[in-house]
Amino acid sequence: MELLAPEPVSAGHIYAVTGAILTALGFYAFIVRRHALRQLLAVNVVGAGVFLILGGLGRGPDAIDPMPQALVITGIVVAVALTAFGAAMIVRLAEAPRSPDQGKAGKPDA
Amino acid sequence: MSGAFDLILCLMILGTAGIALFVRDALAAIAFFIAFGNLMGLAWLSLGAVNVALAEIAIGAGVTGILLILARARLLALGDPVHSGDTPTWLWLGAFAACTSFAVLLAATVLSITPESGLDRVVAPLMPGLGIENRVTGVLLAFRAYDTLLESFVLLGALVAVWSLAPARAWPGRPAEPRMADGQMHQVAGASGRVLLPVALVMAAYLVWAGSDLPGGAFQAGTVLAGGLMLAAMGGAIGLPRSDRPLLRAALVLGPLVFLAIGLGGIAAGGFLIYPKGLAKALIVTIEYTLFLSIGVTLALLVAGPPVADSPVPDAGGNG
Amino acid sequence: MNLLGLLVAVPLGFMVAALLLRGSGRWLILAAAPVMAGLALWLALLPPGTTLLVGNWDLPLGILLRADGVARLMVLAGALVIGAIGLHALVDPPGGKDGGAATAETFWPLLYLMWAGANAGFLTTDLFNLYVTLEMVSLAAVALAAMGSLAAALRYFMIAMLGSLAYLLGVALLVANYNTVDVTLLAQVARLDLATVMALGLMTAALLIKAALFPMHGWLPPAHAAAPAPASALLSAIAVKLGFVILLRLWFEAFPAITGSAALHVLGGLGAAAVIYGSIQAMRQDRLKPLVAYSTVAQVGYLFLAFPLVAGAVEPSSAWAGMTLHGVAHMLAKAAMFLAAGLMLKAAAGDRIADLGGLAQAMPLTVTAFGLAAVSLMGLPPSGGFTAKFLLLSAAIEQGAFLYAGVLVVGGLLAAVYLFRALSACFAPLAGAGPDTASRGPVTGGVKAVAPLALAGLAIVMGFAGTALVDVSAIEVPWATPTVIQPEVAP
Amino acid sequence: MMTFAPLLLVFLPLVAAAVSFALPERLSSWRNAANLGVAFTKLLVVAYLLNATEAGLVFEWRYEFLPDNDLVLRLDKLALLFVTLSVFLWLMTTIYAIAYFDRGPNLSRFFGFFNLCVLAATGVAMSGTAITFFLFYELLTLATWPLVAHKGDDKSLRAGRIYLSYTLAGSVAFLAGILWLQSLVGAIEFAAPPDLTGIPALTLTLIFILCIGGLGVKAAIFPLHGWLPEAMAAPAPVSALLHAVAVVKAGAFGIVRMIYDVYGIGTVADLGLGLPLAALASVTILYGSVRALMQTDLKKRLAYSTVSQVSYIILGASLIGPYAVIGGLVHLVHQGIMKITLFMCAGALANRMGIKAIADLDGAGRLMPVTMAAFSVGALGMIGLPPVAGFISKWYLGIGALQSDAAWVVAVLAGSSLLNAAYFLPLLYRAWLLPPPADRPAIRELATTRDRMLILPAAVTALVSLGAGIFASLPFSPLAWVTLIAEGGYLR
Amino acid sequence: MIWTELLVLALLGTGLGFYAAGSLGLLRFPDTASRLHALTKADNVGLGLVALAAAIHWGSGAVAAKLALVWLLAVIAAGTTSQLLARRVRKNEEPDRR
Repeated sequence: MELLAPEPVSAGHIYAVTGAILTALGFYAFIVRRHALRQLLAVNVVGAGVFLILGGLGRGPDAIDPMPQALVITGIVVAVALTAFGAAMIVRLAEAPRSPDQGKAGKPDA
Repeated sequence: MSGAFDLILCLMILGTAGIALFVRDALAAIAFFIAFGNLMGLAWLSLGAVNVALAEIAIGAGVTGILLILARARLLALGDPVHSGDTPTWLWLGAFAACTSFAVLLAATVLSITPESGLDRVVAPLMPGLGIENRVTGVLLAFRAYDTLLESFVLLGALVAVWSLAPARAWPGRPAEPRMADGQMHQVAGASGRVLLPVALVMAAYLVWAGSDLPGGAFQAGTVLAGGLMLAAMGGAIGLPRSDRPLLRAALVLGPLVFLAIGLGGIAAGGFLIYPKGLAKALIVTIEYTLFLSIGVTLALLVAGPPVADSPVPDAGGNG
Repeated sequence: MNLLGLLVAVPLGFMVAALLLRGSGRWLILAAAPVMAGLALWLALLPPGTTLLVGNWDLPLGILLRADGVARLMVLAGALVIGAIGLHALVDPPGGKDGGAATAETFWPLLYLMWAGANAGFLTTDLFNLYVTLEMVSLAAVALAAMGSLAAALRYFMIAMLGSLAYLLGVALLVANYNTVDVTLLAQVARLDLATVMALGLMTAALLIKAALFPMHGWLPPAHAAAPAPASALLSAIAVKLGFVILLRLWFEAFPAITGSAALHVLGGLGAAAVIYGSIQAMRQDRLKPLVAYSTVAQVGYLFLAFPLVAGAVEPSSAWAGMTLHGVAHMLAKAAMFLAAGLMLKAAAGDRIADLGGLAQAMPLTVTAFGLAAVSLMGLPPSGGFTAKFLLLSAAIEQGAFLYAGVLVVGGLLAAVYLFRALSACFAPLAGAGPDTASRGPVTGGVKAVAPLALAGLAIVMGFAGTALVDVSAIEVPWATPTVIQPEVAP
Repeated sequence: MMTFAPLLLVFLPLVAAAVSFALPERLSSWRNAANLGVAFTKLLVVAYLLNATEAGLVFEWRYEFLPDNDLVLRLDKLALLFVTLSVFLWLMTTIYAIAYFDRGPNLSRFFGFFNLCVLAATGVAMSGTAITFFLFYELLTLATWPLVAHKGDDKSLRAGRIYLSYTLAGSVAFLAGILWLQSLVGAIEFAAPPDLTGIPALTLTLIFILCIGGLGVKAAIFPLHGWLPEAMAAPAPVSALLHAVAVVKAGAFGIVRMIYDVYGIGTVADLGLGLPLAALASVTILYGSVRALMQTDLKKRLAYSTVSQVSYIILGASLIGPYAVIGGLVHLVHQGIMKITLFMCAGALANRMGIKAIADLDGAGRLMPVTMAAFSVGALGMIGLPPVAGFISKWYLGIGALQSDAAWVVAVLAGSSLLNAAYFLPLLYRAWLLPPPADRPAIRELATTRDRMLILPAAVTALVSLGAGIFASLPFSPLAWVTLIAEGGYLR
Repeated sequence: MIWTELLVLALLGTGLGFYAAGSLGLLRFPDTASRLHALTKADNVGLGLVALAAAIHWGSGAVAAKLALVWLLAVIAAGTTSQLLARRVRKNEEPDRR
């Protein structure tokens, strides 16, 4: 693995800044891309950016902090769990818009 | 040179992310998102976080990617073309300005912090007491096992949440079969699924075992298992279970339950989630193995989605 | 040895049991409600200063659970509220109209998940652990909201997820900056720098979304209004409170030196605006559940209106107690009100306020529950809401904050306007003598009214237990127990 | 008994309320028995307390419901005056209400809230701290609302809405005033008036205005009286007990407490607040009378008469002289007894003969002589004719005014009495001297038990108001008791 | 030592060459079938060569075995997916031909 992990001068900063940009990029896409599935994707990019900041800033001169790594793994799992739920909701919504309030507010009761 | 490598990698990450976020076609977006996830994995490797790299590639890119692809396919089948509606120009501009300033501010903030592995010093001396080498596993399953315990329940809860979306008639039922419609394709996929499932199982078991000392762990392994299960299901090598099968329920809760039980057992040893002296490694490995099984099954079912009403399966030979 | 962990572990155990028992898992609440109430009561009576280092791992790394006043009160109120909602859901199952069996079954694991998450969140001092608990609660909350309106739930989901990530970003900055995310440790090392300000800003914004403070409240009314009654009750009683409690930890414990008075007044001003805006929106609703949902927007405002008052006090103050008690009183009263509203709407001809006619005769107990809950929400005595508002108003007047005092007063009046509107509609005769309304017989002694009545009754009884509650709320108030966190002073 | 006597007085109506709520309509006789039993028990308790208090005992119950804010129920002589009044009238009204409603709908609810109102009124009377007072004062508001809206028709619901908007706004002002004062001097105990020295006069004046304004809503001081005539949409027993006694008196009683037990007459005099209040009360007296004169509906006329009469109490309190105080306080009792007589009679007339408008009163005296006799006693008392109790109040007020060098008040009293006569005497004239319209069926006034129960309370209160005037000099008469109170502390 | 290094370098170079050819084919070939043809064959060989290079570089039996497993899995995955893709393509094109 040493092959790919050279001595970085401040590799941590490079990745952390990348993470920062990713986060902002994701937020931006979230705002302008209105389809729910694309928003879900955008949220995942934001998540990746946040994780990268966490990892990048935990990268010391000789080692990477295990604590942020653990936090990121936890974060990734939480993110995938929520993404799965979100995707399922999006599909279900397309199948059958289940919303009693719309039915009753708009027209007289069906 | 290494700096250049990092820089190029970061640019590629940003590039793929940009395409994934802004390209019109949804499928292309998802494809680039998966590429983005794999590059993120490389970034984690480059940072020296092999555990995270595994998790990112397996979960962040793999499972999330499949989730998005499946969701898109189902949306298309339902007549939703997955086009983003037009957003007004002022929104684009306003959001652009806001997000640019946010990016600058955040980058400045990030640069104001010196990267350091501050807690490594704290973790290192505690590791011998656990009897395992992988510090990340140490943090996940000992020092912050509480987080991980709760997280395993989040995963389980997500599946419950997905199930809660099942239509009235579909409960308790099976998720929609991700099976190939074409009979021959079915065979091809099934063949590979049959081959890959045991391989995946072995690999996953190895990942858990290695996770004590080398990179790996329950979550990464669980993903591999989930991948094997999904492939097998796509090929029809295994059927998707009804959501109320007792065995399935048992498999789902096994890991979290064992984790919880060991945590509560710790009360006898002095407090919640305390591992008795000398038993730490054994308990951690127990937790990891059970957790990996449950995570694998949970992830596979998360991807499969909520149960659907039993309708005639779109049959390959139906329109001969 | 102490058993703080049980408050989280036991509901998780019940969640597992509910999943294993499948359809019959609903009966578990019969055991869960008393067990959790007992545990919560035990927590409330613990000697001050009770903490638990999970797994005995020391602080910068480990996670500290702490039974301070806020945690005690919130856990206790949560246990009573969730237990009552659960028992209520036995007689008024959430799967009613078209959710069907899936809803009826999955409601239970989600309830326990939210219970565990809320308890874990109230007890922990670790900001990352709080992230996980926040996700537990949000996940359950969105799923519960989806039982009503999927569209509203999806909106809630997206905004909540973005909020979570903003919070996590804040945590990331803090962990990099201080190498710790424990609130008690941060309190010692906090310094004013870019990272801290940025982190605090991000986390605050995220938590304001979760707590649905105006103008970040947009997701709340549709989601809360559409969900089935037990789900709405859980959402408004529990889900919005966790964000608020985390903000308390951040603003008053970790970074009291950094949150300047201007920032506090921004929060206070938003709170005041929320009170007014939420009330006016509630007044404008034609339908009952949106009215109740907007009332939550208004009531959340009071919690934040208290921020500058708390900071303006020099010692454990009536403002602190008022704020905490307001949270508790709102939990009880709003849960009761949603449960009662659910029953009323099932009996009424339609979901409009005008359709409620005749209910005071048909279901007097339920309408009484609604009325008692309304009394507490309006801040009329004797009730928990009154006690809280009394304390807040005293603090505001003592500090000469007449603007906030005015909002407190006007907010109560506005609440009276919209709540009495709904209540007096129940006293009106049957709207139209249609065949469906005529068939509605009196449902006087329904067991269904027990849970809302009990919760509303608790909200009223709270008004008589003020002293005890104020004492509990003052346990380990950040500035009351400096010895816990400050280094020893040389003699 | 020493500490629990006040609690018992609160607890008893609570029992009656709980029983009333719990029993279904078909067990109405059980409910009636319970209500009457509790009301009678309470009267016995009060009789005991009167004796004990006269002997110098002070009953007090204390509970710290918030830090530094005690819930205090204290039975001093002033409290007992109000308690006795409300307990006695409660018994009368309960009898009356049972007969009045007979078997109407939703009576469980009605009697439940009715008892809660009495609980609140008793609590208001016994409150030993400002916060306790506020607590019961608000409870009174809340418990009255379902009674006002009882019928559930548009008019009642509207009346309920108006009632709430006035009273809730008032209590908020009152609460703000109390809290402001508390933030300056700490918890306010009536038994130990706070030390107000050193507080700027402007602040004190503002607080006074807030508190009196808040209390004035319930006391129906002009221009805060608008809810009272509207609330006449409520059933007659509600109008009788609540509008004659509980609600308006709670406001007036609160004003007395503010002047004498919070600010103290010295401070009120120093701040120069007595005179404006007296002037306002006088305006209300005259305004109410004029408006009463303009009404064609019997209950509305009585309502405006209440507006006018309650301000006598405030007038007496604000004049700050021994006789004026006695006049004001004794009017608290006298007006209650007389006005309840009038309302019960009006209700009986409406109930038996459908008489609501004044024009329909022709010949009512021939058909319902007992009712009209009681009505006449009440009306004459209101005008202030001896020997009915009303005379005593006005007499003392007049003397008090002269004592306080406020001779103009005598003119107000005289003018008001003339107006009272102008709006009451025509009623008596119509009832007694004009023949009934030909189409009115003849009824036998006391035919059934229910009919007798309907008339009995009014007859009793009419006799009591006569007695209170004739035997004013005997011990335990309202006047004697009020004199005791005045001597005990208000005549410094 | 130098010989092994050289060997590794040569294998890597050839492997990359195959990759390049495969990618070029993917971009340039006209239809799906030929693209698949280029991609699967060239990439599988390319991956095999690179894996071999890596195995020689580390010179450990365990590593070599793992790399062989990786290569095998990649070949199975590529084979399966290209099969599936090709069938899907043919199925989609069938109606046109008839």
